[in-house]
Amino acid sequence: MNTVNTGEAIVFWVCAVLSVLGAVGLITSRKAVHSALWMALTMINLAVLYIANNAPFLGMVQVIVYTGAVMMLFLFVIMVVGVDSSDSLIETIKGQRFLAMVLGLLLIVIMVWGLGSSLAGLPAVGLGEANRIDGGNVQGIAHLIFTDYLIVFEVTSALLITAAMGAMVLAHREHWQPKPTQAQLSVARFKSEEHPGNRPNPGIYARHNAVDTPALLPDGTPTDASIPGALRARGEIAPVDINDGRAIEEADSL
Amino acid sequence: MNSFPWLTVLGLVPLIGSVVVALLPKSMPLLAKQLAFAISLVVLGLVVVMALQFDGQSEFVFQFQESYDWIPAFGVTYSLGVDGIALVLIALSAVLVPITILAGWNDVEQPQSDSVGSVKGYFALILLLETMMIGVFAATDVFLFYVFFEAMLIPVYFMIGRYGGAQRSYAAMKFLIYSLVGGLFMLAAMIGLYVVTGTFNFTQILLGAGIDANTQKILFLGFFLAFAIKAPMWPFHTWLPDAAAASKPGTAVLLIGVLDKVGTFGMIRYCLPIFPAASDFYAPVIIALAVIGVFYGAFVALGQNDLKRLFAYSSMSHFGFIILGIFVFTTIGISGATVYMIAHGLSTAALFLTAGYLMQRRNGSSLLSDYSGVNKPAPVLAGFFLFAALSSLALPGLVSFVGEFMVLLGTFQRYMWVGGIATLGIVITAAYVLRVYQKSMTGAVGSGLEHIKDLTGREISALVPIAALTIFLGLYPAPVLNVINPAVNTVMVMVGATDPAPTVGLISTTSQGAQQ
Amino acid sequence: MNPSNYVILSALLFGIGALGVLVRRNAIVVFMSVELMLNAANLAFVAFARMNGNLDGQVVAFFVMVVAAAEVVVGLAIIVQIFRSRRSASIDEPNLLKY
Amino acid sequence: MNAVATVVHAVDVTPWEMPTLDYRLLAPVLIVLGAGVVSVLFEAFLPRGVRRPVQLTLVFVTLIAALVAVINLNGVRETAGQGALAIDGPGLILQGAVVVIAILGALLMAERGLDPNGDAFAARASSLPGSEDERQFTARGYFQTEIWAFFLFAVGGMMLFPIANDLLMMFVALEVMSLPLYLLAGMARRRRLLSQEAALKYFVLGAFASAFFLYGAALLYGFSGSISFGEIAASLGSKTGETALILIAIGLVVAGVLFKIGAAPFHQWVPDVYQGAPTPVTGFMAAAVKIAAFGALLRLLYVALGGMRWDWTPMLWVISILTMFVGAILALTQSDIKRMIAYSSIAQAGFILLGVVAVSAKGLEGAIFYLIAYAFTTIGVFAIISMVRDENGEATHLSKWAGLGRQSPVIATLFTIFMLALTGIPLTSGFIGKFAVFSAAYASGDKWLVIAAVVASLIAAFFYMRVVVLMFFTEPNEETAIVAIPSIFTTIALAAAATVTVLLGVVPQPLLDLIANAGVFIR
Amino acid sequence: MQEVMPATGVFSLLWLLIALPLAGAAILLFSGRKTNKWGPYLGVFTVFVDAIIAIWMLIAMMGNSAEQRTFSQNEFSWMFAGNLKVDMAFQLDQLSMVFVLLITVVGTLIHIYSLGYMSHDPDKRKFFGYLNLFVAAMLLLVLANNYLLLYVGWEGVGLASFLLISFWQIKPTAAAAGKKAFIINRVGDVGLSLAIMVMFVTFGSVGFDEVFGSTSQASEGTLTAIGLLLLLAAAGKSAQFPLQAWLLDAMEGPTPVSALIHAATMVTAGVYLITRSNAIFDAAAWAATAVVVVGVITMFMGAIIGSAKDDIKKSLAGSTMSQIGYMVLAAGLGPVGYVFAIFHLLTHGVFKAGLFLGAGSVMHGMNDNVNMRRYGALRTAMMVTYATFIIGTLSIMGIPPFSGFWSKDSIIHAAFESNTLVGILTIIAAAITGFYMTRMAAMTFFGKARWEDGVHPHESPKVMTIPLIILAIGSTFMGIALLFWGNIETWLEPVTGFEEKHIAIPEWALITITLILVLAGAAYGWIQYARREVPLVAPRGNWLTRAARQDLYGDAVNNTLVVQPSFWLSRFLVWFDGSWIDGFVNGSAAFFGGLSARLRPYQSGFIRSYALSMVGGAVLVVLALVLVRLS
Repeated sequence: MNTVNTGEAIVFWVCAVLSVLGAVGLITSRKAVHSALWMALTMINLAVLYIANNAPFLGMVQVIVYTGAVMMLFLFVIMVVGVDSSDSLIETIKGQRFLAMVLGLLLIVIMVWGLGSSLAGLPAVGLGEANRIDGGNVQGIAHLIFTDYLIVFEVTSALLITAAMGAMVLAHREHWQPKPTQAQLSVARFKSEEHPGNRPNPGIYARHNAVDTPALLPDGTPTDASIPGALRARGEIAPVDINDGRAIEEADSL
Repeated sequence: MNSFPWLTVLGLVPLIGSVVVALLPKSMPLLAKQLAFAISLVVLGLVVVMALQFDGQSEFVFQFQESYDWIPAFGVTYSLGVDGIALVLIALSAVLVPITILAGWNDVEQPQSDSVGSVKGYFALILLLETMMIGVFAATDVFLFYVFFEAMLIPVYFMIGRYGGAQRSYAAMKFLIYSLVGGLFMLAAMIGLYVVTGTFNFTQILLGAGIDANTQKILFLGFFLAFAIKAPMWPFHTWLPDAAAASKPGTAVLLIGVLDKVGTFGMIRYCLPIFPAASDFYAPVIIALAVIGVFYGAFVALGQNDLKRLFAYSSMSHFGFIILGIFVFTTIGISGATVYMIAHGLSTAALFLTAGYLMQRRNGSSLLSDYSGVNKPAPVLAGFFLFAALSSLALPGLVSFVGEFMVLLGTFQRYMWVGGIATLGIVITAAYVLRVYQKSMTGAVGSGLEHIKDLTGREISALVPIAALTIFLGLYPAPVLNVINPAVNTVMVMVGATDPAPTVGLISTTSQGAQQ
Repeated sequence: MNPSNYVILSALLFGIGALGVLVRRNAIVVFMSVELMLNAANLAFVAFARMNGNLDGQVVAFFVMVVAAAEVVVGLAIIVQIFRSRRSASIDEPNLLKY
Repeated sequence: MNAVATVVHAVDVTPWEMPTLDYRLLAPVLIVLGAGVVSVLFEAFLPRGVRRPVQLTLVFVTLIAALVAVINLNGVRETAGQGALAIDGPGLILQGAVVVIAILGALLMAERGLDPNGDAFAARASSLPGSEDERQFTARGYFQTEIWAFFLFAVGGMMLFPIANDLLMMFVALEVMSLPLYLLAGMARRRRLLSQEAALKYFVLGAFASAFFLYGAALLYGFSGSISFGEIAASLGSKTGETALILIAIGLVVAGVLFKIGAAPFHQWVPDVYQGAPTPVTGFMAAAVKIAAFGALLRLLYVALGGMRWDWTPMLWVISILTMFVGAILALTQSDIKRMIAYSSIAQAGFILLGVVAVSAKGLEGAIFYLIAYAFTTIGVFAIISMVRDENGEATHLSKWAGLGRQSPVIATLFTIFMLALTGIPLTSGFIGKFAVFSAAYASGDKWLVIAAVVASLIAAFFYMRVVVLMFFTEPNEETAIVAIPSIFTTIALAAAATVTVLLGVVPQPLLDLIANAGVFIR
Repeated sequence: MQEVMPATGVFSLLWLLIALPLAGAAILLFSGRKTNKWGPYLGVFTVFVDAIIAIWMLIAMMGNSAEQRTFSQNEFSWMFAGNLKVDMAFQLDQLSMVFVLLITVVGTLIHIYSLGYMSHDPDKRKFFGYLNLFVAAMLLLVLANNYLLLYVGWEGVGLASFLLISFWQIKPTAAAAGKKAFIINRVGDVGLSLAIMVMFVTFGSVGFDEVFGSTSQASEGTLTAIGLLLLLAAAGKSAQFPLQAWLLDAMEGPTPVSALIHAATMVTAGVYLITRSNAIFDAAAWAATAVVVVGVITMFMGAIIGSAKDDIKKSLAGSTMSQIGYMVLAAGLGPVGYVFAIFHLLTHGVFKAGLFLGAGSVMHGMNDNVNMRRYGALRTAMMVTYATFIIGTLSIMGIPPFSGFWSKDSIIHAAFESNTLVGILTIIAAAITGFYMTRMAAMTFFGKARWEDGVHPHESPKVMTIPLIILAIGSTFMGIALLFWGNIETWLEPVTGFEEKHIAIPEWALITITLILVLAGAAYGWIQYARREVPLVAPRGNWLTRAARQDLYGDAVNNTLVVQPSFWLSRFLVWFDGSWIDGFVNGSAAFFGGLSARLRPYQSGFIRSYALSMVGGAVLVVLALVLVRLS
């Protein structure tokens, strides 16, 4: 198993191209969610490559843990943050992109050149023997984990505990008072001074349907109630010409 | 030898005193002063008792030796001991501290003083500084010396920065950074010395195999730079005028009178014996710089309008003489340089203290143009001022003359032309010193000065010991020469230099005999 | 072909990942780029395990996945926290600490 | 080792040899990590009101127990955990130092007498800054007691980092150390936006650096066929060829660790994170992470890569000089004291690197001494920074320190002592530390590096002394902050830091002896 | 060779000679106002006791044989290091003896005179303190047994001179004059210092005995160097060309000071120095010639200045310069002249003191006005002053039998003996002396009264006139006494050597020619200033007169060549120090500060740019490793 047969070569080239494609897609997509999907592509291809490299266990773990769990977590967070938000690809930091390209490519060139030039000399022993000893790849890995790497294994638990608790501390919103029930909320709503019903949607009867354009009440007067509070606070309310409404009516009547 | 740890006790007394003074409540400034003064007198007494036991004829170079391991990992010992040169410099410190305290009795509370520190703080710092000064002169371990050399900066830094004049922060910072420049390069050189010799103990370094000439040349520079900045030698001097101008007179006295001597002391104690080959190699350059310093300082002093700056530049000129005397490698030169150190300490003290008295009487102004005709309302002040000026210009009969003449003679002995040129410096010295006296003390009484008070008893009593010592040692310098000459001879042997013999050898046999 | 090509591929992925960190502004994408770099390292470990004929590389890769998972959790928690207080996932936005 | 052994005698599936675990050797780390788990359980099951005292008790008991366990190992020189950990003299000293610093750090973190609202941490880290939630939590006196679990895990990671004897252990220890710190950095009670920003920066850049470390580790593994330091060293000695591979590997691995010590050009996170993180965390982090990371760097370079010293010393010269100067020069113009100290810590890292590049027993000793001296001083510095406050919390702007010497002479004097130590003035620990590393570097022939360090110290002196100028040479004004009276916690920490700073300057020999007796790293 | 005797008997009081006035000075200067009342008398007393001891010593000395008149007293080792060994040791020999007498006796008289002259001065006590200090220093100067100790006295008298010139320091001119005197003297001191250094380097000692004992072994070049340096020193102290400029300004001091210091004693120290160093000058012909040249030049300069000044004291000062020129040139003549230099020094000391005190007496009566154009016809108003002044005038003119005649004639004679040209010049100068002294006497005592309003000339009190009378007696008879009765040549010969030469011109002819020329000068002066009306405002005069009024541009030369360049240099260096040296220092601080400010923006706060620099760092690290391996 120290050489690469043709079948593996074909697999390698296909998966290598796809994984690089995925990687490039990851860093060039405007939308984070697309990046995540490209990432998933790369990971699945890496899983295939692991299996091709006599690491079936890792290949599976890659698919299950990484592609399955971790990427889901990513996607989940992307959803939280806003699935639609897309990244402007225009660089704002002066010189960042140019230098990033120069240094990034330099790093790639050095590594690819350096590794390419020196790897040829390394022996390729193959894992046939190693996988056989304990009766299989999974057993072999298990053997190592529970003997040589036992300490690491144990210590990793600290890491996981930290992670779990960290996520909780940062993301879990505790409440300082019991959450109000539906009924309480409903009562509160009607007790408040505010209009209990839906607020007018933006753009209703208005000239534009942009959120900053006040809705027009049936009588044709604009109402700020349709404008999101943040915009109101910032005073970003589009000016409305009262006549606009009439103009629309006129237009409609045509 | 005497087993009593004289030097440790000598250092501890002011240290403890400093702590005690610092811990006094702020509301008792008078007690702080009295206590500080008493402690400094105790130290002076101890020094006198110790000096009387010093054996000028002893075959031991260092006396009152103490040595304990301190940091064996670095070969560092706590070793103290004094030779004649160190002894007189310790004595100088011990004399000047009580004088400074007495003279600066009310300096901190001056209404025109914009210092931010407390009264007790100032006197505690002075005592702390005294510990450091004694330590730096008494250390016979290079590392220990360095420790005191650097630690000394801190009290002075605070004395300038907390109690100084308008420019005090700038001056304190400049002083500190300048000193650190030298100190850190010295640290590097000291490390090199340690790597080469494997020890820090001064005697062991000398006893060990010599350092090869090329290494010497590098290490020497580190040490010398530190000492040249401290001394200060041209062109490393610009911290001094600022520091002096921003300091209280007492601070300036201790700074220039004693502290800067550490530089020249270090040259004699460390540069010459440890790096003889390098000293020889660099001597021409150093001598050139020293001579430049003599004239440069004098001429700049001639053009100064600020009294304290003027005295600072004059000190720089004097330090030029001292360094000159050291690096001509003649017994007379080095002895002279040592005497000059004492003399300069006294004359600087006299100058700064009288100038300080003067300035107090006019809202702290240090501008020469603000003064004229002081002799009329305050003849005693003017008289002491004149005395200080004469001491500064090395009037024969005063101790500064002994030092200056010996330095010049020692120089002339080795380098006739250098000696000749340097001698011209005495004219310029006279010119700037008398210019100050003439402008400030004579002529019509300046406005605002008509009703100034003459010196009080306290002020006079601070000056009288200086004047008495100046005259006494000028006429009878034997007490000093007796103790320093053996040390100087040792240095000469270590440098491997011999005095040039007279060209006409008639008298030389008897003189040789006298030298032994 | 030689197994070392896997390593070359990993180097390429590593570099692309690094580049991604440098050019992308969405914190999540940046973080994914870091994950890509870790994956590249894993690939290298796996390939080297094969070349060296021992399973240590694979074990390391396994542990890296565990660590990466923990890191992802913490990282995303921090990103979410930042997002909540700033309503933005841009990595350039938190820029109060500078100079 | 084991892998090879199995290859030899097992053709058929054989039962595993059970790993032997010497619990005595593992005790210090296990105690701390175990306590971390217990701490989590406390969080889960104890009522809110008693959590803080219980956690504090747990933390201090644990740390003292860990310290005892470390001392108990005095003189041990062997590997543990199937070679994953190296329990040797330097490792134990560094562990001990981490524990002691952790005690001081815990004291600072436990302080709640300074801020009228509580400790330095957000009442609820998840509440939005400026929200009603936050106000309510604060008003109700909530404490985020989870910090103690994080803290213990971080300490455990720090204790593992310098004794990790293979690349995987080192990587995992790095993460165990870092993840809790990322979290702690983002949990400040005041200026929460800054704190969260610090956490994000620390985290993203830390992960980025970990990736570099990991990739370099992969290459090292590829080269030597093992991740154990001993075998890497052996293969570096025996194998030739593959130069580019090994050089890139060294470069990436070292870059990863240099990030943690804050060496230029991997330093830029330092000022931002130090400034943004809660001050007790900054103090703990600045002191302990430096010890741990330098320990790891030293072990990595001396044990695994010692055979390549002629390759990597020139690189470290460059890094060291760059670090010293970048730190010192940039600190000159800082106006925020935390930020200034952060830059100073960069410069200090440069000085410690001098001991590293010496590649000698003296260098090792010097670096360790410096680390310990520096750690105590730094803890002291941050203790004082946390005490100087105005109505908005800590008054970190330097202008608010003007005239502090008049208002609180004792605190100002202590701070001055720390500044003098950082400057390297004799009779403080900093001087002995500088002397130790400089002389080691000089003895190894790096004269010019020493000269460069001297120049950098000089520049550094300028900004350290500027604080003294501000405190003592200027009159207080209405801007001047006040020094809050701390509880016993901070007082103990501050007193210990000051005492050690002076003591190590005056009688450094015991510690020097201890370090010298510890010998060198086990191979 | 002289035998050095231990100082026993009265000579054991040698130290007391110096200590007594020194103690007086110390008491007077340090005791404060308490001694105001009796202080001046103490000052007089110490000098008076000194004078008595000196006379006693003279008598004792005369009892010894000529070879046994050198007494030495070693007090203690003063300066010693290496092969330097200088003792605090005194030596009294014949040369010193005459000086001690001159100093103490004339000193006593002037002290007594000062009691009257300074009676109304508030700082009288200080004045006597300074005078005592001066006497002590001057005695130290002449009693030292080595050059270094002599140097102490040398500067000591300079100090006293400085203090006394600027005694009325409230006047800026007085203060400036004092400073000027000190600084110019310092230039001379450089000469003395260097001379001592050369001696030490050459002979290994600075003692008189050792140096003079080994001159024969030193090269002539060395000796010439020493001689020229000593000459520089002498020129400074004795106001010889080119360091003459201070003496005229020194007249700002009170008149007794001018009499004692700037006429009788201190200014003649240069002559003492040269005479004392005869062994060196004898072996260094070039140096001796230079001495003569300097003497001649100054002799004429002084005479010319003296002829043009209207200020009575300045005119007398010019005359002093001129007369010291005589002495210096005589000393430069070698063994033929040393004795006469000292002889003239002694007579001059007496008559010039008398003249100055007389001038002081006149000023005392004229409300301190010194302008002779405002005098006239004072002979009736102040008879004693008039008479003594005229005696002094005749003496200085060299009219027989007054003492000046004998000493001056001896010098003229000696000059002819060694060089005819010098001889002729001395006679011409004698003629000019005749002119200016007559002019002075005529303007002061003869002609019409040109007094200012409110001036009522009157004779001075007894305390002032008695010293005048004593000095006048001295001026009259001292020459004869010293020459014929005291036998000054043989007296001094053991110290200075003496040789008599014979010249072509017979002595009587020389005397006659000299007298005729002197009288011609006197006659011209009489006609000009006694017969004709003296204008109240000086006429413009010819170029020489104008130059002489400007002290022959001595100050101008000094200012142009030395003072102004120094001033410019000083200003340049102040600028240089601030802008360049300090500029460099502050500049480097600013450099790092600026660098810091410029680097700060790179800490941009953006995570991505930090990451960028980390990538850069990684690349740097890897490249550094590769480069090291490649190199």
